[in-house]
Amino acid sequence: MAETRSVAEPYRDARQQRDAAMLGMYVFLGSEIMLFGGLFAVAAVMRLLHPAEVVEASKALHVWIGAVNTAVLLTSSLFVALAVDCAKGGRRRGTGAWLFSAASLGAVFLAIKVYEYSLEHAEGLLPGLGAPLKVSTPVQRAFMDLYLVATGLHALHLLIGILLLLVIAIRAASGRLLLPERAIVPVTAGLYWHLVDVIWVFLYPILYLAR
Amino acid sequence: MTALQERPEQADRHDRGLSETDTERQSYLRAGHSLGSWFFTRDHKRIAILYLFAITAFFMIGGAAAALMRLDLLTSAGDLLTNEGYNRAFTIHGVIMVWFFLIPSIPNTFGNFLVPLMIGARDLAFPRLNLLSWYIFVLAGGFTLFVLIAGGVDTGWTFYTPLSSMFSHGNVVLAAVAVFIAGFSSILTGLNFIVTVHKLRCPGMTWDRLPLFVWAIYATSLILVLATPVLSITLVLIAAERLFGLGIFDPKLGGDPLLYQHLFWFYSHPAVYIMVLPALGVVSELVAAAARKPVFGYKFVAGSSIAIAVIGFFVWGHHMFVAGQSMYASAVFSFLSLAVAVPSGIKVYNWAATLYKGHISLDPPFLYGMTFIGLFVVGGLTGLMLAMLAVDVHVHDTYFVVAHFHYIMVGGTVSAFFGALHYWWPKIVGRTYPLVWGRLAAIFIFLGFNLTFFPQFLLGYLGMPRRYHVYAPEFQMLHVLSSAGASLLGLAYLMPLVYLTWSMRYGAPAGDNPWDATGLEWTTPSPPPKHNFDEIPVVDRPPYDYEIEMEGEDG
Amino acid sequence: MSGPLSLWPEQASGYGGEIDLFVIAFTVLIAALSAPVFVVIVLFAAKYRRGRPADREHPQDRNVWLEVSWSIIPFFALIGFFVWSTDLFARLYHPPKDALEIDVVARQWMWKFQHPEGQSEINELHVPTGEPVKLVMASQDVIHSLYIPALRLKQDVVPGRYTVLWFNADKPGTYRLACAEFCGTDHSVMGGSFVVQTPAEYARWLQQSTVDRSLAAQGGALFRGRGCSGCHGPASTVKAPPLEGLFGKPVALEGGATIIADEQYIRDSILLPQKQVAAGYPAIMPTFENVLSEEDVLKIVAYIKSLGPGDLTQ
Amino acid sequence: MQKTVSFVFVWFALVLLLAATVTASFMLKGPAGLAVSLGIAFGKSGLIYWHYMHLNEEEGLQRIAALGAGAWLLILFAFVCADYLTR
Repeated sequence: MAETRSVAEPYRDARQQRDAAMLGMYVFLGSEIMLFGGLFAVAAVMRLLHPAEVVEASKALHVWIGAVNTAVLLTSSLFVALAVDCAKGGRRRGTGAWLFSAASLGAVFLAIKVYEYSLEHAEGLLPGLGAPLKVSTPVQRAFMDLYLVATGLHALHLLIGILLLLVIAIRAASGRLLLPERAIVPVTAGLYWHLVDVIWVFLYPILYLAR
Repeated sequence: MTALQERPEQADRHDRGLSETDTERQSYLRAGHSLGSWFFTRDHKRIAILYLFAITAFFMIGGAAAALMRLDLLTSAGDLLTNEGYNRAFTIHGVIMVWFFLIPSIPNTFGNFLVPLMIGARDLAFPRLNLLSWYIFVLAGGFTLFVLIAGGVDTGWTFYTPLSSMFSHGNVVLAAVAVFIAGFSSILTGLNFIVTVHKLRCPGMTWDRLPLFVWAIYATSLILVLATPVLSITLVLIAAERLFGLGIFDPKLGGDPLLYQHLFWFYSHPAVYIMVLPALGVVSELVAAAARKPVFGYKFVAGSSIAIAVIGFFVWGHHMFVAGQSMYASAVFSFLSLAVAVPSGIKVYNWAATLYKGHISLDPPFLYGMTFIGLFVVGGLTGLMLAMLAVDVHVHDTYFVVAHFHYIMVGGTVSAFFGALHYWWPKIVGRTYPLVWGRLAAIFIFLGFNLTFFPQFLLGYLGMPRRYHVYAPEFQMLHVLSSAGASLLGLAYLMPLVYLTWSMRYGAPAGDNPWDATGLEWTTPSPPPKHNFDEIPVVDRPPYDYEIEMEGEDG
Repeated sequence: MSGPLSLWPEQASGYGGEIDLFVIAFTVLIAALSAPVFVVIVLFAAKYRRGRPADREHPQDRNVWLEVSWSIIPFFALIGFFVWSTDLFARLYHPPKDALEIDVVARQWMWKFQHPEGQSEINELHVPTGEPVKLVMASQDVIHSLYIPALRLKQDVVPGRYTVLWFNADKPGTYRLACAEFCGTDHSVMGGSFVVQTPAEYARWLQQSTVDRSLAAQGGALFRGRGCSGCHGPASTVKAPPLEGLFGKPVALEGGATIIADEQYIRDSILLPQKQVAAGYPAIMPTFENVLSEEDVLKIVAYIKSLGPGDLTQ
Repeated sequence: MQKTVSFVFVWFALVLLLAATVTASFMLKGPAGLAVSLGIAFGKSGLIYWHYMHLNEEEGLQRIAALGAGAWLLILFAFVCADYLTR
């Protein structure tokens, strides 16, 4: 992203370059969908094999914390969308400010998530940390394993997204990122952010709302 | 007659190897001599060379592991290695050959080198991503070598749970990390090719003028992007189980080991097509160039690549017929596996038809192409036999399966890799190699291969399970035969290494188009300049547009 | 088992013969499909070699009908074989009701076989000719696979569930059995012999083998010793489902579903008791996961299978 | 400005759908509950894809690339579930 020229080596014109970047990002996000898809398949099989126990296990999660976190992420997506709109219009300060707000909301999400983990840890629900577990059945244990892997992987993606947005926010605000010529940079980063949001939109009902 | 067969002038002969041609001076090979100019290059051709070095090294390591196994299998008591040692040998053989040789072999070397040249582009869509992909690959390879040094891993390349997650004593986590990282390289490479083929074709290069090799690489890339992430997440789950005890497949927690197999084969069956589709693309090029004719039924051959890529995603369950999957699922997977035979069959029959009324040259690329076709047909048809449920119950997990997939992977993909190497070598280095040696190597590979792997079909049907190094004495003769073949095969694989290296310095300059072939890559100088084309070409002709020659014209 | 070289495996069942027939027929088919390719390639390569005069007028570069026909015709031939093989395969999933049942427990790195009369053997399986034999298989650790080449049969043995293999051996002799699924260090020596005997010899072998009690009786001892009878017994005050005559009957589950009480159901009820809770009973049964081995569970299953209506109330 | 307004409307719809899915989880159980919660999740991601992820402005190729993987996952789901449901 150090490019300041608007057309780089293999491309003939800016339009071609922009299309390639968009297509590349969509394809990359497709691979991310497949990555989480494996986890969703695990969740589906778990529910098929042990429907009643999965529902019981899901009831032990904090529905309302999850709901608040969903709202936080949805709002951050709105901010990113607004930032991208600013970037396309060449409004540097607006771009930086919205991106920064979105990244902050991402951090809020992570903070809430950590708080939620600590609650679950105290309740003896969170495996993998050596503390004695108070899960009632083996399947609940397996469900919590899946919960930890899925939300952990999502949190990792979000963390990457936060760093990405912060870097772009600073570069945009300081003018090192030429706008609107290089608006493609916030646009593609925004696509990534929205996808992380979409994944949470599915994780939330599958993990928290199994009834 | 092709330029290759024209011997250079006598004066040239004394001189060659010492003098550098003008073309060479302006080529990508001479565009910078420092190490940095190679290791920080963004030129797709140089990255292809970097890959070529890396995978050659891995091919040799994987081959050494195979040699060790074949040596051990000479006696039925397995005198050379311990049980554990043998398990580690075949695991490292599998892991290295699958992820560090076969999957990147043709796409990352020839795909990288040729796709931009063939579609009239100056580079891939994301040159930096391309270089990053190589570094990720090398990092993953480093991890693998570290696993090797640290004592190896003993689960087989399939990492089946709960053996890998709860019982193995090997470095499963490290190996999983290595493959996980290699997966990123695969995904980024696939993504790069997809975008390049969509967005960087030169004017006039419509989809129905695309070389069949590019079609094949495109289909491969779709699989790379769609299948690899599923493997990645599956490996994450295994590592999580070993590191933190997060037992998602643990039967004691109500998990199902078969779920692991479903996820693993959802990747690994399409991965077979990652390995073989580029080879099919190469052979289409070789056959057309050797026959000097358009490939018979271009549209069918191009479409069959896509069909194989798509249908390849619907058949993974045929690895699980005796694993305890539902009988109905098995029947459906068996049927769909037969469906893959249709596009594969189309290709083979169409290649045969391409030769009809051609002007066939028996140069090394063609011989490798024929080696491919012969061995691929045997591998494919025995694959159909394996898709038959009742037969699979008997031969599943035996040497029959081992023989079958080596006919496809080694007989097929590796032969095509060597075919590609012999066909495009003059383009890559700008020099020609001795054709006689090329032909000899091809013949030795064909013979050595069959001697190695045909006896394994018999072994398998006799009931010799795979991954055994202590076996019943009645299998010994066939094993000795197989090991003898493997020695021949190993030597045959070393031959090209010698004469191709020799040719880089002493070979005659190749000229732009030594095979007199069509395709944009042959319109550039050999070796091509850094930016491929001074002016982006414009295509106004169908692919493989060989002019009709009159008989005896070149006699 | 003879000499250092053999080219065709021994055959110990009629089913094995049918597989061989199928394989030979299929080999003929693939020869028919591939021979033209090989012949044509060699022929063309010779006839149309570059520089050789030949008739090269009007070369075609496409012919849709030809291409469609060589895609479709082999496919139809294959469908015939598919039906044939799937029919053979489906038989494996329908063991006869009156089959002799032998329990199999696999672990790293041995096979244990338990006959219904209580005889057990390691890495050796004796069966009679002329009688269908059904193996109910469990794994104590990783995935194994019981492979008997002379029967042309194998089946993976998966931890956490029972898999079944059945056959009807008809030729007395000693054959190999092996583990076909890679299972760790000593995988390649996890094998043994499969001994097919005439019914008379088999009966004699059963008698010679030392045994104190039948499998079901051993299961009954466990049933009492591990405290199962405390709740499931007639004198119990705890409300637990009765087990007499349970096997093979439909069970109504909490949540409305119904399940047939087969071996797998009984196993799951012992090891994963919350998975399927019988309707009308509190879900209070503890898991016996760490108390009972797969062998023990199979014995208890045999015991519960042996319980007729009213057996426990006596 | 036009866009800003539509973005905020989409956000409002997303939050409403979130409220709907939480409410539904208290009222519906079993397959019906699952169907509704997944349906709402698809609705929400549809809104995000269409408006926030620019699919309303992109050409067919990009739309296929963006949604293709989701469709591809159905293969995995269909066949894996088919196995478990017919065992």
